[in-house]
Amino acid sequence: MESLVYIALFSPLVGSLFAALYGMSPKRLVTGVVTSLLLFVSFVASVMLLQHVVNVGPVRVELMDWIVAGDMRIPFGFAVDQVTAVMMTVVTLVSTVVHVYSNGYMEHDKGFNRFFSYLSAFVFSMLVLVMSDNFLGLFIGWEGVGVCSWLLIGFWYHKEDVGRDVNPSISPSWAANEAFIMNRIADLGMLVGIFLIYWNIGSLQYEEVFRAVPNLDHGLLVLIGIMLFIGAMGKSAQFPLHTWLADAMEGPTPVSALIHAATMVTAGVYLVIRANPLYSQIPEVSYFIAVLGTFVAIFAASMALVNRDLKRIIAYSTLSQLGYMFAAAGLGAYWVALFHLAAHAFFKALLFLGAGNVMHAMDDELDIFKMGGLKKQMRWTFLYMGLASLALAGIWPFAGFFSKDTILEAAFNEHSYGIWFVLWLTAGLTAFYSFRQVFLTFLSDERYKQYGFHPHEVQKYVLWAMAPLAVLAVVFGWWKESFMEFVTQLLPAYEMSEHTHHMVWILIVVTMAIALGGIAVAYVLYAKRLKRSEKIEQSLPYRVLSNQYYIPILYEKVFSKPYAELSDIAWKEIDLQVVDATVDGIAHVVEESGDGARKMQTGNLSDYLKWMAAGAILLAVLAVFAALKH
Amino acid sequence: MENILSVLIFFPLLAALLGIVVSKETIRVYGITVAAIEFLLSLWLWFAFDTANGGFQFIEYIPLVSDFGINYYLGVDGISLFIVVMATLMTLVGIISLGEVKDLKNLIITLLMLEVTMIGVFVSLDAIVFYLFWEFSLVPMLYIIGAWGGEKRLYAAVKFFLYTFAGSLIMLVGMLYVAYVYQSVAGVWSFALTDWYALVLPISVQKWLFWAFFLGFAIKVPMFPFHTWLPYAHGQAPTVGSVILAAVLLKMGTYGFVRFSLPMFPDAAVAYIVPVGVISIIMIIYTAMVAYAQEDMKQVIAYSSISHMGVIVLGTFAMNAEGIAGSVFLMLSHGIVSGALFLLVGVIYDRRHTKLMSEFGGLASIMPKYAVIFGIMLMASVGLPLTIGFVGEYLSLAGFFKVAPVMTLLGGFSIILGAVYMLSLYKKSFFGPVTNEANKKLFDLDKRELTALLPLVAIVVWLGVYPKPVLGPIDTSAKALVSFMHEKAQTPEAKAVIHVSKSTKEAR
Amino acid sequence: MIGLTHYLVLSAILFSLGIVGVIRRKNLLMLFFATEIMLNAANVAFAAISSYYHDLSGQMFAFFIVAIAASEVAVGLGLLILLYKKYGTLDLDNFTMLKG
Amino acid sequence: METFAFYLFAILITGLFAVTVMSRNILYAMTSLAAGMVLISGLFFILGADFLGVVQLIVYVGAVMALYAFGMMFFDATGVVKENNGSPFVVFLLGGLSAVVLVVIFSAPAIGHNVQALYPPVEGATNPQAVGLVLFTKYLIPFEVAAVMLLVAMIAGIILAGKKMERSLSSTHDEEISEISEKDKK
Repeated sequence: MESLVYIALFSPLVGSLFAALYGMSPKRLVTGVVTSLLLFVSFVASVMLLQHVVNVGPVRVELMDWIVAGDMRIPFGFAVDQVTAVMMTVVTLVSTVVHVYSNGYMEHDKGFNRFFSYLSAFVFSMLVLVMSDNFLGLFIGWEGVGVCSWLLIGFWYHKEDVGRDVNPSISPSWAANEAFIMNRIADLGMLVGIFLIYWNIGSLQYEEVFRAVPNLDHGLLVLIGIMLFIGAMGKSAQFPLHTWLADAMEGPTPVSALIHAATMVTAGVYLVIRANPLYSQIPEVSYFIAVLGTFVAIFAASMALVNRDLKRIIAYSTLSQLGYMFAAAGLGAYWVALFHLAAHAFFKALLFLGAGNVMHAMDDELDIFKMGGLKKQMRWTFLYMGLASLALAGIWPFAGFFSKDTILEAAFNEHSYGIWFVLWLTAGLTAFYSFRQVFLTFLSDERYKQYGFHPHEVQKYVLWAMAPLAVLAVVFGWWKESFMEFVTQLLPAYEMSEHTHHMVWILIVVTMAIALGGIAVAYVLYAKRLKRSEKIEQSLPYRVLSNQYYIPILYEKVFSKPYAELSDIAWKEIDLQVVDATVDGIAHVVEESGDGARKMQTGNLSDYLKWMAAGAILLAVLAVFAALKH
Repeated sequence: MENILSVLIFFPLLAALLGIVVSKETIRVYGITVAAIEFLLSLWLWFAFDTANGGFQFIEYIPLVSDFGINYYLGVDGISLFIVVMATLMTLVGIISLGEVKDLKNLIITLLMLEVTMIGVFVSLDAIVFYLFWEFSLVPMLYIIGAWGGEKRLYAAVKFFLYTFAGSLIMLVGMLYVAYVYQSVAGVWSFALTDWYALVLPISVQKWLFWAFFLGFAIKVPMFPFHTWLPYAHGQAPTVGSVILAAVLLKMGTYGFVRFSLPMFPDAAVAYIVPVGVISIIMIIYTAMVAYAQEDMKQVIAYSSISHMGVIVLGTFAMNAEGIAGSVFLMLSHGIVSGALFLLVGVIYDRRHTKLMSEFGGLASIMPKYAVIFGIMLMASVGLPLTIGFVGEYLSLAGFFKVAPVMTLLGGFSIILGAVYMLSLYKKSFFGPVTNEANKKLFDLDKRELTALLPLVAIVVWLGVYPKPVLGPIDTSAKALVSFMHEKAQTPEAKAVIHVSKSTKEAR
Repeated sequence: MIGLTHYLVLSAILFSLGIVGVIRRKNLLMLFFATEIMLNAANVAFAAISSYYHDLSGQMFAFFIVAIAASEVAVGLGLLILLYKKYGTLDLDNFTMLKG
Repeated sequence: METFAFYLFAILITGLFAVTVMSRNILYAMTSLAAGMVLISGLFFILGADFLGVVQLIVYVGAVMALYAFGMMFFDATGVVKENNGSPFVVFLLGGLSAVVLVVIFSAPAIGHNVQALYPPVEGATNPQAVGLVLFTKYLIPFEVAAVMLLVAMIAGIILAGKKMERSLSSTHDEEISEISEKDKK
């Protein structure tokens, strides 16, 4: 089994290094094929590990020591338990699909080889993140995915910076830096959490930490919980560190599908799930997580309502779904969070890849107002995106229904009716905006013609590659019971109360009603043709939403600009004018006094002799006083 | 090879003297050969080093002025060993990287002389010998900046010299006073560090001496607000000068903290954790901001050096093995990474004769190899896990967290602000479209540059993934140092702060 | 009764006279004269101390001072002659080559 | 008697030296200097330093003054010296101050009373004998050194003031000097 762990972990790395060998040469198909194959190998190994975990139990391996200093001993240790096995399977499956898909999508890109190198490196980092058996190992993966995400968002680094009104993300390289720096802010919190754990428990191994958690002081646990959650907030783009996710859509679409929907952004949720023994000790922090998640769910959904950018809509929906996951995890329904995480990975990746197909067909045009009626040309894509949107909207019997509904049930069960209500409302919004997008893209009038686009369906094998995701988006929810049984071997089981059991059918009906209602509204508004109303688009709520509540501009005004100005002041005013000037000033005083003293040097011996005599007298006087003292 | 340390010191000296008669055509080969042999010798030192022993090894002792206790007294422990290896490595890399430089012969001879003094500083265990090497190291650097530097080289060179010299004079006064106290206690003069370690100083004396030594070291580090010589020195120095300056010379300051301040004045060191920590934090955040404001690539890296040195100082004052081992490791990693970054800036300067970021943009499209190596070093500089930069930074901060959590949080801003200025540098120079015509015909790294840079890349990854061969001996010595400090500390507060590792306690 | 102090005071007065001469005069030859006065003042002090303490060291010093004075005059006069040949004057105000 | 002699000599010496310092005429200055030195030798005799007194007479009054006299022949020094004597205030302030301070120092009763003589005069010997005994035993090396110094000074005097005085060897270049010496050989 050990070798399987290593195969699963390292084959993406091998693929990445292989592709990196050709990183600077022109496109070679072999890099795409080899990395995809290696990813498939990793996927197979992950599935076998999953099976092993189901049948036998968790696997633990330790590769070697990494950092050993003082009492700190951090190994490269990997543990495959129920949660990890699920994560690994999801990650490798989506990655494999995305790799194959990218072979088609990136076909004409100059950086083909480079792309696969980055992509595989990302998968490796993600696997390290989920497989590590200690917090610092997780941090390796955590930062590793950050870097790969930086590389991939900025993949088209040669693009120029443009104004926010032209492109809200300014440029790929700008978005990449934004993502990296925002994540770093959160990582600092995470590091502090790790330090707290180390100095209070003496180890960073999950096992030892979670064993020690019940004996620790409550205030300390709260602090650790908050710090780790700050880390999770960055990676999972929770408010207020959420702006980077929408901007990250500057990366190639497969990247958005893999990193910014299915895997990396769920790392925060994974962390909370992984640290469930900690968070179940601190209900107040957990409740805060749930509330924040709920807030983000509706907050992001509201921004998606009016957006015209195909990918940004999906990005906001990702944000919103991440909010659902945090809500579930915060409410203590960890397995539900994990279930939603997996289900979301499948249908969201599918949605993104479908969006990629549309972009491909529309020459990278993203404005859904310029599309419409594409279903004729892109039948399969329409089918996929429709399926994915149904799953996203939570329509029975698709995957999203089961996971999202369980989250709502859990909220109801906890008597957090506020959370329930907001999540319920968000379900309606989700259904509305996802179908608004589908209808505007595939149905309604064929607006693309007036812009001169010639859409066409993508390659066959790409469509086939997407099929597994489509299947899973439909059927994954049916395995809810067995999934629950499996993961609750590790995670705390979440039992609904009697009362909820009675209510469950009512809840389902209510939820379905609002979801269907959302779809219906979208149909009425957009299915026939795009009707734009100047009045609505000029209204304040619309402008606030379409400008992302002005938060990016606010950040720029409050943080970036002042920081840059302050830095400039620090350099030009303080460093040069004060600190360095002081040093130079001291030197100047010495020089000036020397220059002043130079006047004594008249060159006339008489003057020198006078000075000498004066000096001698001075010394003699000093001698007199010295003698008087004794 | 009992006297390997003397060999390490005097071999480059002899080679430098011999270099005077070597012809101008063969001097490059000669320089590389000498530096390579020296590097191999230092590797030999590493392999012959007993990693389980935390004390001094390869001790050499020849009385020089026995009446005053001044001896030729050398030795290495885990803390100095790797700095010596890094000094020889960076000299080798520096000499390999030399391109078409005027007066190459003199430059190589000067570099070899510099190597002598650097190794001398790190292996001497006698305060006077240490001080001699410490001051001698200024002279070759003065020449390198003053003779091969940029436009304002004289200003920079003189500033560098006078500033650091002034600081070390105060340190000298401190040293003499310690020797005086030793004489009045023991009855004989001694400048041997091991004797000084055994000397228990009254706390009030410790406090004064701490600041005397601190000033000398702080200017060298350089700590805020004594840092302003560094940007000038880096800005004007030729590439190889910056490489050595950043990689090795700055480490003399932080090494001084570990070698002198901590074991000699444990109580004072504990008492001054807060002021030193505050200075370090100001240094981390403030210089990171200043780095962000720079227009010149080299200045960004120069200021980033200061910022990183702040983290090293934090780790040094962590008073536990994690922090001290981390700070020593960070000295190495910062040496290699900043050295490499200066080399990289030198590469582009050779081609364009400018270092202004506004002149570049889109270099990643034209010079992909260059961009990749720069990217790796950048990531190591911002402390990405699995690169060399992370291990030291993490351990330093983790160690300091034990003594001052809130200050560590502030010091941890280095990982955010570091990313801010480094990424902005990378974006300004490597990303975006190629706008400047002059950049369109730049050629990528050539063989010579790759030979200099690839070993550094290899080390960055190797020690990031598997730091044990280096971290192990450092850790052993750091543990020994901490337990020594714990024993020596007089006040109960100091004893409480100095955290002896469990493993050390068990071994006892 | 004349004591040591009397001689020393005389020596001090003579020495001060020499100082006055040294700093007042601008003619190099006069400067030489003034130095001779100062040397002689020192000699007086040495001789007096020697006599009052019954120690010949003082006379020895005085003796060597005389030797030095003689050499000084020999070399100094040579230099003065050279200087005079070159510049035609011995006035100090004309020599300001050391001006800083 | 001794008191009278001391005061007489003291007043005369001071007066004569004051003339030396103040006089505008070099000849007067030199004459009064020589006279003052003769009187100083008188002081030496009073103090019992016979040998020193004789040396003073021979060396100073004889040799040095003769040298100055010869030296003056080179200068146009017969007339009145024209000097710009600067501000007399500074001069007399410094001179006066130094006099006061020195007098204060020397008249202070700080001089030790039980000083052990390092080289007491040999009992029964005359002063020149005693001086000779000390000079050629304890001070032999300084004496020889002084002798060499005198020799050096003599040679230096000859070289400096000797032949080829029209050329300044110190301010010419090396090549010129070698040229000159080659010319001389021819």
